[in-house]
Amino acid sequence: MTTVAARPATMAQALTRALRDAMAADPAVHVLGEDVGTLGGVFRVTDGLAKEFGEDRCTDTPLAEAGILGTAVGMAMYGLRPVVEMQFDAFAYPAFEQLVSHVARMRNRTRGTMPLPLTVRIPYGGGIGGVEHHSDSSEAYYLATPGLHVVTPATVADAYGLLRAAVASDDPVVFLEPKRLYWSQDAWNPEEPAPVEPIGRAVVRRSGRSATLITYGPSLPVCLEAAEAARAEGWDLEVVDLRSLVPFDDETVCASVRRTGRAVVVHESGSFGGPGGEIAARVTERCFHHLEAPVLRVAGFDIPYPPPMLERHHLPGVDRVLDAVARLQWEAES
Amino acid sequence: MTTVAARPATMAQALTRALRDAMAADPAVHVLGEDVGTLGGVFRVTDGLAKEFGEDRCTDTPLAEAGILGTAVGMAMYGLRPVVEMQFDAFAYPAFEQLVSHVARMRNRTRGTMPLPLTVRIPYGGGIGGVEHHSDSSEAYYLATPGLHVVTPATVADAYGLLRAAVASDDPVVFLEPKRLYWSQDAWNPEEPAPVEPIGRAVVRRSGRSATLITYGPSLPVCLEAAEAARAEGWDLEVVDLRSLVPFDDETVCASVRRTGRAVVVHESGSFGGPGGEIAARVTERCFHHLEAPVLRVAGFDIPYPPPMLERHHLPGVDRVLDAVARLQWEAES
Amino acid sequence: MTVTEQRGAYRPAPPPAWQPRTDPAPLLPDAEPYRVLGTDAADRADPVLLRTLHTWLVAGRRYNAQATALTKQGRLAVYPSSTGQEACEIAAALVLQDRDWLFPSYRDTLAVIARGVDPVQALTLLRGDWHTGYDPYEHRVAPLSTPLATQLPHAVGLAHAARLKGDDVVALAMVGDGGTSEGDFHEALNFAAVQRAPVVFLVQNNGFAISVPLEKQTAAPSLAHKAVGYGMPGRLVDGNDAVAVHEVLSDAVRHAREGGGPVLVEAITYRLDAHTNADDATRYRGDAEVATWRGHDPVDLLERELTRRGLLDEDTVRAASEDAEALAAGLRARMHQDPRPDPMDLFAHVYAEPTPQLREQRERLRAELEAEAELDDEAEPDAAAGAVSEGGAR
Amino acid sequence: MTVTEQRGAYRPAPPPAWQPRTDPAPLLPDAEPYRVLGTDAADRADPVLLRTLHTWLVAGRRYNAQATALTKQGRLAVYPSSTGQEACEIAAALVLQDRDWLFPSYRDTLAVIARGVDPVQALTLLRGDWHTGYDPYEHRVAPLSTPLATQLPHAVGLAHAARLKGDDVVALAMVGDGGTSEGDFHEALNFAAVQRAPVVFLVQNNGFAISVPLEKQTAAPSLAHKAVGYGMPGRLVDGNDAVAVHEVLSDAVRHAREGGGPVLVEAITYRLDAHTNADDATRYRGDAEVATWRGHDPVDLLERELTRRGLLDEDTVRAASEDAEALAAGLRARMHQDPRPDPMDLFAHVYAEPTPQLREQRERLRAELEAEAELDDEAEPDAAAGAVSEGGAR
Ligand SMILES: Cc1ncc(C[n+]2csc(CCOP(=O)(O)OP(=O)(O)O)c2C)c(N)n1
Ligand SMILES: Cc1ncc(C[n+]2csc(CCOP(=O)(O)OP(=O)(O)O)c2C)c(N)n1
Ligand SMILES: [Mg+2]
Ligand SMILES: [Mg+2]
Repeated sequence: MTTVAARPATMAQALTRALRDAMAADPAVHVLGEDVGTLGGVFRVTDGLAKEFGEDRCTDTPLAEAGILGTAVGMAMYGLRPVVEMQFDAFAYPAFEQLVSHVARMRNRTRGTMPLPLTVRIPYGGGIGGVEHHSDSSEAYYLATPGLHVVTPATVADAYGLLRAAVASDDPVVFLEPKRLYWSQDAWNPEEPAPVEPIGRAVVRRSGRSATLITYGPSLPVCLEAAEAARAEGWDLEVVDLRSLVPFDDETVCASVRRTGRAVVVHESGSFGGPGGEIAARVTERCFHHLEAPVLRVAGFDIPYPPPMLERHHLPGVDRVLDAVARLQWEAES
Repeated sequence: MTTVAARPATMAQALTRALRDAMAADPAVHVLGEDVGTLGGVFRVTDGLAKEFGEDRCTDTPLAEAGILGTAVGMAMYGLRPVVEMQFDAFAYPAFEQLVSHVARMRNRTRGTMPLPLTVRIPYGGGIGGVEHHSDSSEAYYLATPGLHVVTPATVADAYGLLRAAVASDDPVVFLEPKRLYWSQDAWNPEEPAPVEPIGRAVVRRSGRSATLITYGPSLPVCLEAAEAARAEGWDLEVVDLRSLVPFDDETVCASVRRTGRAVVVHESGSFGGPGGEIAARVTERCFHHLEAPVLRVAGFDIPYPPPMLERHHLPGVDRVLDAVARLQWEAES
Repeated sequence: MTVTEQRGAYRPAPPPAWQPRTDPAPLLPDAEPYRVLGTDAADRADPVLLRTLHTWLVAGRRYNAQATALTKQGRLAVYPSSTGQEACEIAAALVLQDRDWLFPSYRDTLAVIARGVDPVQALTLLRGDWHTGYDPYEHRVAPLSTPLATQLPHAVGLAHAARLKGDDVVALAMVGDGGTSEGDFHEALNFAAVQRAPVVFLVQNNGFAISVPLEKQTAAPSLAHKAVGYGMPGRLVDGNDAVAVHEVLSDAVRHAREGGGPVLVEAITYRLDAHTNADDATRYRGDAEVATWRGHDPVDLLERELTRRGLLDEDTVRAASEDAEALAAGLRARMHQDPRPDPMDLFAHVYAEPTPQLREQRERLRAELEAEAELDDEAEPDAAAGAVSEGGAR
Repeated sequence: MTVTEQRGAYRPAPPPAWQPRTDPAPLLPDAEPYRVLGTDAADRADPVLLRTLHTWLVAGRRYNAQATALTKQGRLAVYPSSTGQEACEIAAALVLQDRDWLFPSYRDTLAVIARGVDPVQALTLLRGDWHTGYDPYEHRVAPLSTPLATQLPHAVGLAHAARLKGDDVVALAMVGDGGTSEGDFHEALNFAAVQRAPVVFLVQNNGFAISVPLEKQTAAPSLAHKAVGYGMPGRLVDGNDAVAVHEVLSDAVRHAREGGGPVLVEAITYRLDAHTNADDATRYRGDAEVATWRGHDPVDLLERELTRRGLLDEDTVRAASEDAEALAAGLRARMHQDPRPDPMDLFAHVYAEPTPQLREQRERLRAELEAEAELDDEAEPDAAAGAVSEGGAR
């Protein structure tokens, strides 16, 4: 990890840089997980950290996710700031009890005397041809768990900024990394990384007047592409990138929807019981009289994640987004 | 378990009877879990089963929930119909990986050749003065998991009927038992138990014209009480008991909302990312132009479940339901 | 490693990876639980230690009785008694230094109290006014853990972190026989051994997990035999022999402190009361079994030894009993005061800063409480004062 | 149990609950992995077995090479090779009766094939046209398990169920050294021992879990030493010695079949290839180590023995090689055909009956596919025919 000048960087590189800078800035930051040391992680996000900071700071653990997270809880109790890597989304499930019953609750259980400043990094979502159990969108589980922050970057700069913010947070953060954006590139100067913004603010990635696409993580590029394509149909779409699912930025989202009067939530996670229901419901509660049409959802199907050769049929693409936009009762307009 | 004549019965008794009848009807039905044998379960739902059917049919297992559910998966693979008891909601979390990665997916993974007819009984929710980790409303996790059926009874008769249906189902069913209704009573004749209806139908528990309360499980009595109280305010509330969260009965729910034009979803689970968001969103999608007001939600706070002495402040009660009803923009009416 | 006899032209190399990584023999427990009381070794027991243990055991027994009584008076939501297990509870607390950490399971309030935590705070969870009643950092006691075995990896992580920081800290983690079946037990012991974390795992094998007897929990020769599978020593001790438990745990703590890595200790004991006040133990065990164990009561065992050694004069007995009564009386008196947990606290500690969503919900509750208070004020002035404090606004 | 000397008036009863539940000694593994090839015992090995193993090992080696080549040609999404582990893979399949069950881990397609499953079906998961490619009931092979160790409790439940039904069925479950660290490993072994379920647990200790070497995975003397902690026998075997693995597994299967309960077998082996085609093994291990293990290659070991015994004439070599080439050629040919999984199948097996919600979603996909097909038809007639079948409507 030597310094590089401004040039295209991948999200994976920005994440590595964020971990490196966090470890350099604070000796309490420790990285642990399966294959994070010598190998640098199966996605190479922890590449070079063991070499630079030693194996005590970036540690290959035994293969046991509850043990990893439980150990991290104990480390946080003693004042460290552990960053746990779960190798894939579905392999975070063995640690579910530790996450829900301890990580999310320790501060509350102890009246604030025992906060747990720890970050759980989880590569999530599909689109990379992974075999079963390697492509789950598991965010619904985390956002239904009070006590956790849940964030997910969609750009290279946010990957850096949000991960720094997560590690700096005094509360546990589930940090969801969209697998299929690991290799997405952006001009980014690692020497001038984006300022670390506090967690909890959405951002308007594209302004528009016709309708709002509300999205996050892996679906942001899809929405931006859809917004471009929609111009041909005469729709000027606004795109909001949530960045943080918990806390939720009602202000930014509702301001946009009040302006446009129409909204579609887009995510890869399944529809039923997924984040889209929550988002649609809360937007509707707050913006009911501004809405020309119900808030629609474009999401993965309510099925187990498909095998690689069929995943393109599952993932919400530009066409489905445009199709939903078309169903936003435009006739009311004319 | 000897036969009794028509008289008040508790929900716990109806559940016991359902298990007994299912075991008598089908030798493939096996009950397993912690303390389900000799003790009859901490809520006594399996009382007498080990005695009547032997310890091989109703088995005390070692204390390990993933092991229990994983073993049940293997038993189901070999043609048995296991019924697993998780002792409390939060103690189902250690089995989360088995549930999500195997139970919910085995049929799909194997193109239908290896279905898993198993039932996971989970006592859930609060209101009984339980200490931490004993009162979670964990339904949000299950309904976001394709491949599972999720049902929950609110009446004594349904406890019997739905549990029989769950055990008879060729798909895995998460059967959520509202703890605080275990001792609720109803006139019920165990000799003429309700016919076993297929899973997936909601039922209108009370007809009304002003607005619809959509609820399930532990919150049904609250809604019925609220509906009574609402008469004083001049509101005639309809109450829909979902009974099954997956599959969801859009037909019954939307028919009611289209009739009344207003709806409130009531549940004890947290609001953010809870079932209410899904329900509100799908009702809004389907009934937008019938709605006089946004669908509102009355739910538990988005906090870890409180200690016994504070739980009354957390649980949605009659007042909060009435308050939400009052916010349904009645001025539009006049 | 022996080498197979050379024969013929070809001889496979031994699998290169294979070397026994540790000598298993010293890791295996003795065939019988270690005992001191009633053996020759008892003569060597330090009289000061004997007396300290005795005072604590008597107090612990009284505490268990008092806490159970408080459930009948509706002053505790539930109480899982450690009557019969006092030797383990007390020894676990006494072998630790101030800087060490205790990781108790839900049954271990007595150990928590013996470590110095105020009994009322230790019982907060079971009284129901909050979850953890004490600041874990004050006496270095982790929250009582209700989800079984989940506290064990925490102990490992904490001990590991302390070692990384160069601090001389040992963690002692308590778990029941039932808890050893959980995956978290396995993962914690494995992590501890791999990292040579200074942790002592104390399994109180009290014969039951609620109603499930040990033989349905495990087929192992002993729970201590699990240790060799992680590469740590396993020790077996008579858990009703306070001196033996104290000695074995002290040795284990020393071993861990000196960098020898973790130790697994199985203490054979018995829960004389039901699982909790809500449990009916007659459903799963007979009086005869309980009677046998009453004949091996930890308090009796110790008193007989003190008597034999002439260390139990009337004054000592009276002093111990008075201490115990004072503890019970203080507890009774304080537990009969109504706690007034502040409902606004529900929102105070979910996050360092409440989310906008929680702020909204908090204000809704505040409004409700104010409306309630007004109604109460109308009914009986002053009664509801203080129900709404500013505590929740933090 | 020895009894402490009587001394003085008081003698505590031994803790009544305590009796060693099993004699631990016979459960402990030998100090060295069991080996046959190159030892005196090799002389007694059945020539028919030797030849069968040889044919399979040669085929297995060729299969691994072919499957790896298929990843380079984009015909497999990923392939975790078992090159170097063929002795374990083959023996695991061959020791079972038809009615028995195999529970493979994700790396064990070779064992699955040796059990009789069509290689193309065994590779479906890794090719990516569906998850499990075979009907588990046809050859009594559970789906390849990707979440590590989660298949172990399934094996226990199945074996237990078979025993309850009075069927003479043994389950053999495979897991890696890394997988032994998971809680599910622990829970499965414990359940099996408590229920005396006829299960053989085969741990292929190939030295690594992806990049993590064994010494970071466990501090145990051996993984086989874990067995005593559950009360089952632990056996250690040279996993590259096909005859030894076959013998140890056969014994274990017999033990389980005869009601003796489960057995844990640790086979010491080595993964000669990288973790998968996507892995770069040079990041975590040196050439020298790999070279040492190449000197202990399972195919070579067996061939040397066959040669020594004069069982490896030119015809045998040619026949084995031809069989292997035929397997590879068949696989290659069939894998070069494009599979055409039906998108409508996404909805066919989520439930026995699709929910109303899934029916809606299915119809939406059907409409999309029909629109797509129309577009394709316009572009190039006939090309997209069959893309939408009625399969999904089931
Ligand atoms: C993960 C989990 N599963 C189930 C329970 C419910 N439960 C509470 S105590 C108990 C028995 C515990 O037995 P043991 O570990 O032997 O401890 P003891 O009660 O004997 O002290 C059970 C099953 C729990 N608290 N946590
Ligand atoms: C529960 C779970 N955690 C993590 C992974 C990711 N993963 C796949 S293979 C592997 C290493 C497995 O090592 P081992 O058990 O020794 O088997 P081997 O690969 O050597 O055959 C890991 C960590 C997984 N598949 N499942
Ligand atoms: Mg116990
Ligand atoms: Mg391995």
